[in-house]
Amino acid sequence: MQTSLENDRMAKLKKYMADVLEKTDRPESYLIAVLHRAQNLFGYLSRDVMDEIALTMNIPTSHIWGVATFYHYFKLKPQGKHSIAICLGTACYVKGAGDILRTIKKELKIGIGETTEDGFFSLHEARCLGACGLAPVVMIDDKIYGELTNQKIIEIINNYRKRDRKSKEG
Amino acid sequence: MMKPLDIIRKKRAEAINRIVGKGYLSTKRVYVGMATCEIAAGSKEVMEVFKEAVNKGLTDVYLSQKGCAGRCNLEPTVEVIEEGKIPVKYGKVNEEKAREIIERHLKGGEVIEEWVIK
Amino acid sequence: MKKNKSKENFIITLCDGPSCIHNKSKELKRDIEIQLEKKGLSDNGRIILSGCLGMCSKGPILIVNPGYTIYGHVTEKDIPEIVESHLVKGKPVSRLIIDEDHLYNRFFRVFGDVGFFGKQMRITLRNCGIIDPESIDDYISLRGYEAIAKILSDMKPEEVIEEVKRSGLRGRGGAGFPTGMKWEFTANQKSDEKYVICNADEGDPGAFMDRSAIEGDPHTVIEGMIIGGYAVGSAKGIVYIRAEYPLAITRLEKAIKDARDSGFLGENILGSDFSFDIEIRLGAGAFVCGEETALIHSIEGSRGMPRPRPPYPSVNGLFGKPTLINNVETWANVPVIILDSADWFRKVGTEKSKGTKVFALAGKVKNTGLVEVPMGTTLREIIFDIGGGIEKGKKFKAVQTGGPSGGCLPEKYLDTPIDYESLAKAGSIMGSGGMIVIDEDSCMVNIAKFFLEFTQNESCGKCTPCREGTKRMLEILTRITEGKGEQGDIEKLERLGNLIKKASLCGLGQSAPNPVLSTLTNFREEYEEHIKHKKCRAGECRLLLDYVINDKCVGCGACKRICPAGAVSGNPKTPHVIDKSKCIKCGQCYEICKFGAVDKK
Amino acid sequence: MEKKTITIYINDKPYRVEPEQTVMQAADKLGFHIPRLCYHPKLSIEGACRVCIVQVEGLKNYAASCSYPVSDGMKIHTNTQEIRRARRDIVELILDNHPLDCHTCDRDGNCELQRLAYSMGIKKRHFEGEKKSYDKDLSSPSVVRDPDKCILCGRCVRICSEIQKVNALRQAYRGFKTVVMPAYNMPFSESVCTTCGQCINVCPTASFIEKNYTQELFEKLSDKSLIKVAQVAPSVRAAIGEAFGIPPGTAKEKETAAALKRLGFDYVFDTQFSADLTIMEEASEFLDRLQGKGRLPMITSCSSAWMKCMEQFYPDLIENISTCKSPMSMMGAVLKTHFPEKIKAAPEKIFSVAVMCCTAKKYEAQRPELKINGLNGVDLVVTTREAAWMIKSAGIDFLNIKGEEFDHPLGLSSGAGAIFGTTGGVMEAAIRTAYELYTGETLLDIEVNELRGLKGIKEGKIVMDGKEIRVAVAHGLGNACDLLDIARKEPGKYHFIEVMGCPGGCVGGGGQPYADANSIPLDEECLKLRAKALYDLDRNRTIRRSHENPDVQRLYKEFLGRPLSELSHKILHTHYKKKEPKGIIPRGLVRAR
Repeated sequence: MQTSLENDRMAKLKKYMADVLEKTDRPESYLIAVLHRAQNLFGYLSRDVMDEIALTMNIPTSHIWGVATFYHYFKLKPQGKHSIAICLGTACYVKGAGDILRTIKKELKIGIGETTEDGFFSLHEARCLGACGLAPVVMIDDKIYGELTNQKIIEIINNYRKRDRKSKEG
Repeated sequence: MMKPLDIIRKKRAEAINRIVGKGYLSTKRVYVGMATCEIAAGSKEVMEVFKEAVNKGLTDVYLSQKGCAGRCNLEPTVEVIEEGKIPVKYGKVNEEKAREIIERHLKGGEVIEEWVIK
Repeated sequence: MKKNKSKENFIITLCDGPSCIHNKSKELKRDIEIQLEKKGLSDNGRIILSGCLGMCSKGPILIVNPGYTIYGHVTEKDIPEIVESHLVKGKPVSRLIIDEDHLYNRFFRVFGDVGFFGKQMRITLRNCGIIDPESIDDYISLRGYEAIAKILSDMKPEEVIEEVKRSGLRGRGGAGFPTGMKWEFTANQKSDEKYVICNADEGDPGAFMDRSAIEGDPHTVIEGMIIGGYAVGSAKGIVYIRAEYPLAITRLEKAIKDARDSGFLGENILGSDFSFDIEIRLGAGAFVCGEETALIHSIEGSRGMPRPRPPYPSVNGLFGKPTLINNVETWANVPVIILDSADWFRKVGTEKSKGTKVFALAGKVKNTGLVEVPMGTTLREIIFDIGGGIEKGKKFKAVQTGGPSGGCLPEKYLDTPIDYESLAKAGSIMGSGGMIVIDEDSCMVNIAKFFLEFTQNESCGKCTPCREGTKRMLEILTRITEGKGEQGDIEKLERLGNLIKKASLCGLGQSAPNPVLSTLTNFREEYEEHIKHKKCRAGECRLLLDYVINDKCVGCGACKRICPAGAVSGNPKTPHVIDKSKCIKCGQCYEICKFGAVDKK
Repeated sequence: MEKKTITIYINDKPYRVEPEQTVMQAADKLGFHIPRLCYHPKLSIEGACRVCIVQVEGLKNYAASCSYPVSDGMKIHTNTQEIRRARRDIVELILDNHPLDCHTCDRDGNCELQRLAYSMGIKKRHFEGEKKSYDKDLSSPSVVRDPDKCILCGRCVRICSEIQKVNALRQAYRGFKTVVMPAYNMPFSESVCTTCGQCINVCPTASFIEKNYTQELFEKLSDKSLIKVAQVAPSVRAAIGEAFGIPPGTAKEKETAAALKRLGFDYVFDTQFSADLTIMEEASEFLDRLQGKGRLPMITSCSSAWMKCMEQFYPDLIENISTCKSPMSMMGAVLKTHFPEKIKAAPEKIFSVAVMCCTAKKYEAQRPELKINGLNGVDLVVTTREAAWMIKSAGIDFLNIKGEEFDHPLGLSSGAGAIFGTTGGVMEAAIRTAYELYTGETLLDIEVNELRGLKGIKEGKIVMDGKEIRVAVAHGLGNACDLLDIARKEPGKYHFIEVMGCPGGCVGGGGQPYADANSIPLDEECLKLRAKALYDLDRNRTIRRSHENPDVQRLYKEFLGRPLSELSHKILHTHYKKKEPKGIIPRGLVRAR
């Protein structure tokens, strides 16, 4: 099942690239768009995926690798089930995001860019989530939690854990 | 041939007609802030409350979304505009407050002063 | 404030523009108050002093709401008549009414009575919070796309450029290069292909006005770009936007599609022979891509590393073709300039900086949010009048403008009028418009370190001064905040800072030392305290704190058990002591104590 | 018409210069050498190191002279105290993130960074801090990558993508964590790297360096049980003198032979001999193909980097490659077959060493398909640089040594063998022989000028018995790929194609001596002088055609029979296979970036 899912994703990626090649005579300029699409489909950029892009788009792999490692948005490792992005924009920082980050790190026992052992959370830093009025904030998956305190963030994390446990049991 | 300026005038007239067709001329116009920041603060849920009310028969109200006006720490914001009256701006609206705004302001015509941004 | 719960029946707005030549609003206000008192109306409404309303030639201006009746050239003699006729009898004074329909004042109609908004002037954000951003009809109904129609009907490209030049508009993204000149350079290039780019890679931590502008009013940006395309002879526009802004991207996509369907984009726009279309390209999390040449490399599908200029993008840009790049806010000004005229636009602002500027006001200020004010407004007006002052009654310490490229200004600069030159003179920059208010609880060394950490992390790594130099500066700053600062560190910071500023390849590097250099200038004593006395007056630098047990200690032993360094001693039920020499300042005793018996000093 | 000039001021004195050039170019011509690091005239402008900054009046910041254009009335300052200090600090910043191991470093004494630090007068270190720390990549048989020594000038990335168009290297990650690496940071040996070694040539430090076999060789040379045999490539003699301070362009043929004998080799043979042998086989093969036995155009196979490039990027053209082994491997084959027979020794006792201008030869020597009866034809390859170091290290006075002849029976070579080392040389040599083999007449006008020089792609025609033969020559892998793209599109355009993987041919090989303090790597003048040294050797030989080499003739008589004989095919020819390392792309639209 896993492989058929992978195949399906790869087929979608190939279709996307075919469309790009169809519409432009500068396909290399769509590399970042293709990488976005790939990450969207697979959750991260694996070597196999990048090899496939290199072959289809006719772009040197070293170049793709250089681009994928340059931009922080691209993930090169499989990600946890939930992504926690802590905003370290200025407003959040001034309002104590540093403390919140320390708490999260301690609670999850991981650093920025890492995934917990159980594969449940990945931790990232964000520059500014544009919710400065609610500072300090974190974004878990696509939901923003604001006006955080050390206690509140632990509660939020625990809620995710609980929900997951319930869904497993139920 | 029509000049671009003539075309745009025609297009504007058409646009206004369409807006009016959607009920713009209702007595009360309600705008719910729906930008990233507003949504982060919970405006989606607030919008749902208003939508539900409209679906359930709240009449003479034109409901629309809007971008962020920039009042970050008071989001989500909701505006109620009536012709001939001073526009009312509610701040920090949540689902509960939204229901009350519907009952007291939209239906009852009362401006809930303590929630108004001044 | 709300002594009387009676219903508010009217609001009177008096134009109190910061640079207003009339400057009579305060006297007029007093006159009105007297008249209202006489008629017993004092409790039935409010009088508001607004920011510049942009009708300076007809001032002083007085607006009565509901109804948004605008009175011009108002003198104290007119006040009794206005109060009597308009407020008491409900009959506006027609001889004083002026007819002004500017694009921006619709925002004011809705929000003008709110202190926060009333002091502002909304040109670029004129529709944000007013219209449904996903409805092109909403935009069209407010004279949207009329500027396109106007230039296609009546103006030659060089006339458009002339108008933009005359408006005095300058780039809102950073250095403030005159926009019209940039347009002219691009227009003068002969090429089969040209590009127009909107830089929406807003990466400044703590700035979100581009996001707001696109989310709230995407068509304005599109219209601005079409005008730019017409002026420089380009048929292709690209919006380069952060991938972190999904909603803005969705709205922009919809807006582009709607504009295309309505004939504002695509072949033969509005029946003319001008064709133009726009495509969206996503960034991928690199602050440096805000730099023009890095942005171009990114669109080309490469690592976003800048290249030396000249050649400038106007000559050799995207795919080697002449390219015009402006940021979101700059583009949003363009339709207004075309419709309301350059002559009107140049009346707003100061001599060298025209129009308004949007700031993202955040930090330790009561009212956080987006602020658009005429150039020339002072920092004090923004922070205290609009922002409502400092939270929790704390003391103002500094304001940081320009994000990681800007500087920290202390109290003595609060009356600095905001324009490119004045801010630069004070040691900061306008930048893209981040404005962070800092109070006494923040350590300036730490703030400088925060920004440098950011630029260090975002440095592309291409040029030596930025890649290596910022790393060394950060190491020195870290040392200082950890109590390991040495004599000579300040001089090293200055030496490196000045080197990086003058020798780096791109704007990111050239401005990276600004937060450090400006705090060194304005808050040098804090650095010295950290280095010489190992003290942080804000109490933010953990390792410089002393943990001391006070007399609230009941001897429960919790701190003793948790201390990883074995620094706490004491017998049960008697007050404990912390051995300073063993303390590693982890703060765990402070966190675990239930009795508030551990002090941080 | 007189050229338009403008006035610029350098250090307050006016000069008339041509417009449309950079400050650095103008200054160079006026005798101001502005310090520089990432700049290379053959590569695109990077503007990264900021060492070449100058002050320009009216500019707020310093200008990088490598990219800043001159304009009329410009006032430039190249040597104020302020700019000196700024440059000093920049170079110090580079040093602060660089190992402090100069005295044990491979490039001690010929490192550009070291020279720069000296000329900047850096005596104190103000900003020391964290240094990068990465593993060395030792996986490749040819090139060692040491990221710790990298100063991120990007020259390697640019030569690999712009000149060689292999794109094996890129900057990855960013900021302080930027590292130059192959895709996925995979081992070099698994990447598309063709082992050409041009990254080594342009690297200002020791971040790229050849895999060093000198200690192993010293070990073997002292092993009395082995018969140590060396062969010397043509371009080694054209350049080895530079490593001893002799100006470029001075051939040191006999001196090299003598020095290698002093090092302890029992026999010192000449790769030029086997070059003659190669011509015999290759010219015959070409004539066969011309008569319909095999695909045209035929493409030469002497360049090891080119072979790997071809297998990776042009697998569809593999059949067009000559089956001839390279001269080095032909020599190796003879050394493990005929030669031990002749001296009555066991083949496994022969320790075969090749002194080459090339790093890719180290890779070639390990190719399994080149084995002879289970033995490597060449056991060990050292570059010109390694050989020069060994000579110095062994205390051999190269400057005053008396030259000696190469040893018999594999030491005599024709002038055609000598010019094998420079672009166009193989083709020229092949023409000299093929003409005579085909027409039965001796070609008199043997210097083919249109195939000489440094033009990227050169074309020529010869008429043999009324038949027009169209040939083409490319040097540098990038030009080679461009040429093959043409050949792929127009299959009938050429009959015979010569490719050398390095700029200028083998004289510009990845194993040649580093540029001296007053020069730059791959300087065109230097490449031309090295080529001239080989052309001079050719001109001074009485035998200038490969088939006239009496020792080659004898080898056929005693051992091989005739060109393309069964035995020749067995030991002197080989076959190539499609290769697909990670990071491969079919050649097409995109190559350089």
